[in-house]
Amino acid sequence: MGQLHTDSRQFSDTEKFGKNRERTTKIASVDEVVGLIKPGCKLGLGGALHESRPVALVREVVKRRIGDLSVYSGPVAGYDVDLLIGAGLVKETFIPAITFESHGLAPNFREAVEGGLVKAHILDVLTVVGGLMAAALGLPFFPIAALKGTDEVKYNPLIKKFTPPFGDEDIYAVQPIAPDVVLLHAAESDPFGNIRNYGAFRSVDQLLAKAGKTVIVSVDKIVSPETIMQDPYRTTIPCVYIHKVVEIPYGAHPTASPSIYSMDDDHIAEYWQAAELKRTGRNPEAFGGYLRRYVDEPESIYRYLELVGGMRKLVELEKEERQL
Amino acid sequence: MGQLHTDSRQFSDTEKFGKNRERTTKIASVDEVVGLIKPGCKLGLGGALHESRPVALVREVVKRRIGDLSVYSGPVAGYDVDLLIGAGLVKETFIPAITFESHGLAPNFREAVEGGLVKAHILDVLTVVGGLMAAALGLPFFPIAALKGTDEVKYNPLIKKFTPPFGDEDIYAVQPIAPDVVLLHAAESDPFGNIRNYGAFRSVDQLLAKAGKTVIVSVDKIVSPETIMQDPYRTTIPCVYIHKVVEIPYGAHPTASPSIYSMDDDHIAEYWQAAELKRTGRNPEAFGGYLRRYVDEPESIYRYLELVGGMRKLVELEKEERQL
Amino acid sequence: MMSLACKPVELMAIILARDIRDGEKGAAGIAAAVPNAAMFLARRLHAPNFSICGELVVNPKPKCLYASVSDHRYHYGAEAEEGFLELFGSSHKGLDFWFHSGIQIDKYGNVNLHLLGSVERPTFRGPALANVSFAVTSKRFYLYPMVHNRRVFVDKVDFISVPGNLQGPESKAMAGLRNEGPRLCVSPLAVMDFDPVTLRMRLRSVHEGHTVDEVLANTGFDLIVPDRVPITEPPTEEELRVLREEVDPNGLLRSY
Amino acid sequence: MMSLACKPVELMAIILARDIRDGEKGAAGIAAAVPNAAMFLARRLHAPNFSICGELVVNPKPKCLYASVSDHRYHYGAEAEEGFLELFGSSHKGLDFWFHSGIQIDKYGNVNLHLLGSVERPTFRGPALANVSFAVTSKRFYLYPMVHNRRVFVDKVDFISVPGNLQGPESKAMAGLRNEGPRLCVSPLAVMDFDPVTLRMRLRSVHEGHTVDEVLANTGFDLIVPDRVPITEPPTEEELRVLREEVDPNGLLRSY
Repeated sequence: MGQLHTDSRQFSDTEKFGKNRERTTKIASVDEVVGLIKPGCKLGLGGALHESRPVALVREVVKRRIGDLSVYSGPVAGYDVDLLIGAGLVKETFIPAITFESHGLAPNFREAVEGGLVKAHILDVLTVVGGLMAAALGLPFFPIAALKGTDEVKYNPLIKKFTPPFGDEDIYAVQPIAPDVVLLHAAESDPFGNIRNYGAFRSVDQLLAKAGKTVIVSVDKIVSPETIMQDPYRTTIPCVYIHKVVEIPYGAHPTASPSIYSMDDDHIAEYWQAAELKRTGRNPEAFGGYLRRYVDEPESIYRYLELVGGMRKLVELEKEERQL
Repeated sequence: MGQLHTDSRQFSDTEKFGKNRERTTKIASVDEVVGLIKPGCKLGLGGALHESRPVALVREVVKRRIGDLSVYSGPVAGYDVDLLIGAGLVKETFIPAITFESHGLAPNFREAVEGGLVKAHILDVLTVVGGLMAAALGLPFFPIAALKGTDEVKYNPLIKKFTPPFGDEDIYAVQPIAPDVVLLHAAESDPFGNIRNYGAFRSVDQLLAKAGKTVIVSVDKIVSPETIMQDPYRTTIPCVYIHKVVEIPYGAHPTASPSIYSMDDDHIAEYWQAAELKRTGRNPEAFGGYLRRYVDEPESIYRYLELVGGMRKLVELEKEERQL
Repeated sequence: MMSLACKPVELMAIILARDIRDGEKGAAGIAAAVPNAAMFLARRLHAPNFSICGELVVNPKPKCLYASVSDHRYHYGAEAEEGFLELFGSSHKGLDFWFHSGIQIDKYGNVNLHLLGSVERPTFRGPALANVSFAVTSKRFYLYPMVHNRRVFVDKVDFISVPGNLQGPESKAMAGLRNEGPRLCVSPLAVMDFDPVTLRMRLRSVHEGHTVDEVLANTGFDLIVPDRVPITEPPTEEELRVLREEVDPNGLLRSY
Repeated sequence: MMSLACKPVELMAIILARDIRDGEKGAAGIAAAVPNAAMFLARRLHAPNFSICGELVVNPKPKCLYASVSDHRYHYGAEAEEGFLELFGSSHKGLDFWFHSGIQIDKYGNVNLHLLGSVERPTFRGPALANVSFAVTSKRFYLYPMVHNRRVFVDKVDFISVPGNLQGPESKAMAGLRNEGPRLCVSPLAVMDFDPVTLRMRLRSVHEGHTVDEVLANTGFDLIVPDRVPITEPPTEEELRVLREEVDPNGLLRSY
């Protein structure tokens, strides 16, 4: 016991610290942050469905074929998870629902699960929220008392029934969900990682940021520290939870970045068509073509943005968002 | 089982509902809301220390001598709880810390606890937050894993040690804290109870509103529904958790209503002097005099506001707040 | 007659709206154009104090009909936005009602949105759903299958995503399901409710232009049929007018 | 010489500031002028990446010194505001360090802020404190008693509000306290640390103008005194200048 503490007491009142009076920023390059994502890791994706998804970072993961991933996410996902699965990079998903809503079911997800290539764990939103809460709060588990009668509980790998210390009915406990790397997309950050995000699903980003071991955020725009300090109540994730920030304009495309641009339904439809053509065998090459065109070949975000419609398209999506 | 359900199935597709097309407001009078507070009830007070406290409502409780109260609160309290205790209305407190900070210790609290008249339960902020969380979320308990080595755990009446379903160390569980009546003070509300409050402690108001059985909010100002709808992200407590709203200008005085007026340190000092003079026996009448002058005699909030310094004082407190 | 021009999904929304009472709380999730229409219609017709809440947004007032809470145009005019922790709490405490569609619905009102075949190797993997609790913790819920055929209306679902009455009163009680559970199943052909003793699905009324035989032919289980089955009360002029002019001016439902 | 004019509480803040390292996270609660001065001083002198966080506000930049996080002028220039749930999480995960004063502090660095006498009927009821966890979950904590006398420095506290080293290495391990615990106790007379083997309080240096005998006379337990006890290194000109001109321009500390 005494020994253990000896080292940390090796200090001197007059010890000189580096006279490094400038605060260091958390701004990083795409290469730098994607280097933090290792094959086989637990990857947590922010946003939900087609809103606030870190798609540009996901494209970089696909481009580098970082595989064998266990994927966590906001409780409903679509495009980006289907893309990762289509590229063969996913081992298992811990996502309650995966869908393209009005476009249809998720083609690569369906094909991979029905073909036994991906294990789609069965769980619900309370499991995700509770598991993230446990990790975010530093608790060994989180209680869930609202799961009754559903077959989900027979298969959910993260929960366990137990007798609670108060109350007269057995309930469930979910173990902590702590992704190795969390990728988020937000509208704005200052250079130190004080994040502002918007939209219906930002609360899941707040949970993921606190639950994840390494948290990387792509933002449409880096703003000044003064901008953040002017209204600290608008900061949705304080800098202390964030490891790296990457500025990627339109980094959520084709999903929405609430307050800046709406989701690009046309592009999502184009993707869905390609993936569905492959799934049904009507055009086995269609999805590979999509991957090459939009993920592998573009050498920069700007080239990608040109391919999806350039300024004309982006202005249109921004306009749509402003008219909300 | 079948029987049980019969009644609720007695409906008709064509049943006519009251053609009451106007939404009903939650605006109530002081008399109406204080009538909801019964002697012996569990009373939860919003805000913390000398910020955002529902003091005008507390004065009405004192005026009516509604006693035998079990008092819960944001995790640190001072003036208003000491006032309730001084008037002999409190049976027990479930508040981690009670202090007047720079003014000194809480005179009536000290006297009553040292004299064995009030049971001051020993508990900490995690117990309060966890207990409110359990009640707010509808859980039978909330886990706490950060209580170690403190004597608090030997006396805290709300917690119990248990072996968690995940993790390898025993931790604590706190039972739900669900006050019968919660009193909050906020800056603004619309007529339907969509609340906007500000300041460092607003998150405890959000918890109390979800944990309490009946939730009453005094606000400095009722605003239009349109004001609220213009920025739903600024609503801190949605109407669905709120039972009654009372407009009481300067209803938090002498504590602060962040964004509108600062705390009135002079008045708090006047109170503290009166209570301390009584406690030390130097002037046994001093506190009774305070009670008569500021609580019992004023027939309206406006008379009270005159007594504490009128417009001149209030403008000064508003000025102080604006200069933050 | 207006009702003749009424699309089945419009009628479904109107029937559901009629059962919502003033002062209640309810919500629907994603892919929910029919429930959304029902809720906004009820609020305009007879339930101004009905609150949409529990699912991230409180009392939105969208300018037209959207299918999903995940479309943030749906959030227009909201009074508050909430987070997933509030959703967690609401899911535990329950609302007055909730809605579910399904890839399979069985004779006890159990809902399958997950898969066909086995869990280990499904022959079909559905979108699943995030919230399996709201229907259980809320006082009641409504079923609104978008098609009425034997692939949807099955004797027993392959997977219970959301429990209805499970296998009847005993199993329901055993599972701790103490609320009403499914109250109505409103399909494009008919309105069903549940027999109070057996908790099995029962025909209640058939929509204008359809027959009991047609319903039975398209239902894959023994539907309870009372001696007298009325025609579903057609939409009133006001119901249809408010639905089309105020709730769904862009005709989302008519496009189904 | 500047140090002669230096008030004891100013010196305490400077000593504490010196031990804060760049990149760390820490905070203090209410009634904490000295720790606040220490943290803001460290940030200006050598630790620009030190973050104040965990206690409702992130990196405030107040224009002058305030005693408490509960004074919202303290929040000026903050980068974010947090809620009690975040405080709950931070309390579990811990910071790098935390601070405590106390109505009693004992030879193992245990802190009493609750009461004197018995819990059932205290002879003195203190203000208590809300957070008894931060010191335990954080890597280390600092003690900063505002007076140094035998009423504060007692052999054994009447009530352990916040555990220091409990009754030594064995009891500390038994209680699951795996962090360093109290590192320094900085009083108006001296700097104490804790013997690494016995975990008992040990004199480390005596402030200019005071003596070892004075310290012992005012300490109600057997303080470990090494053979050589240096004078506490006095404030540098820069430390005192930054403290007075930038951190505490209104002279809050000088008023103590």
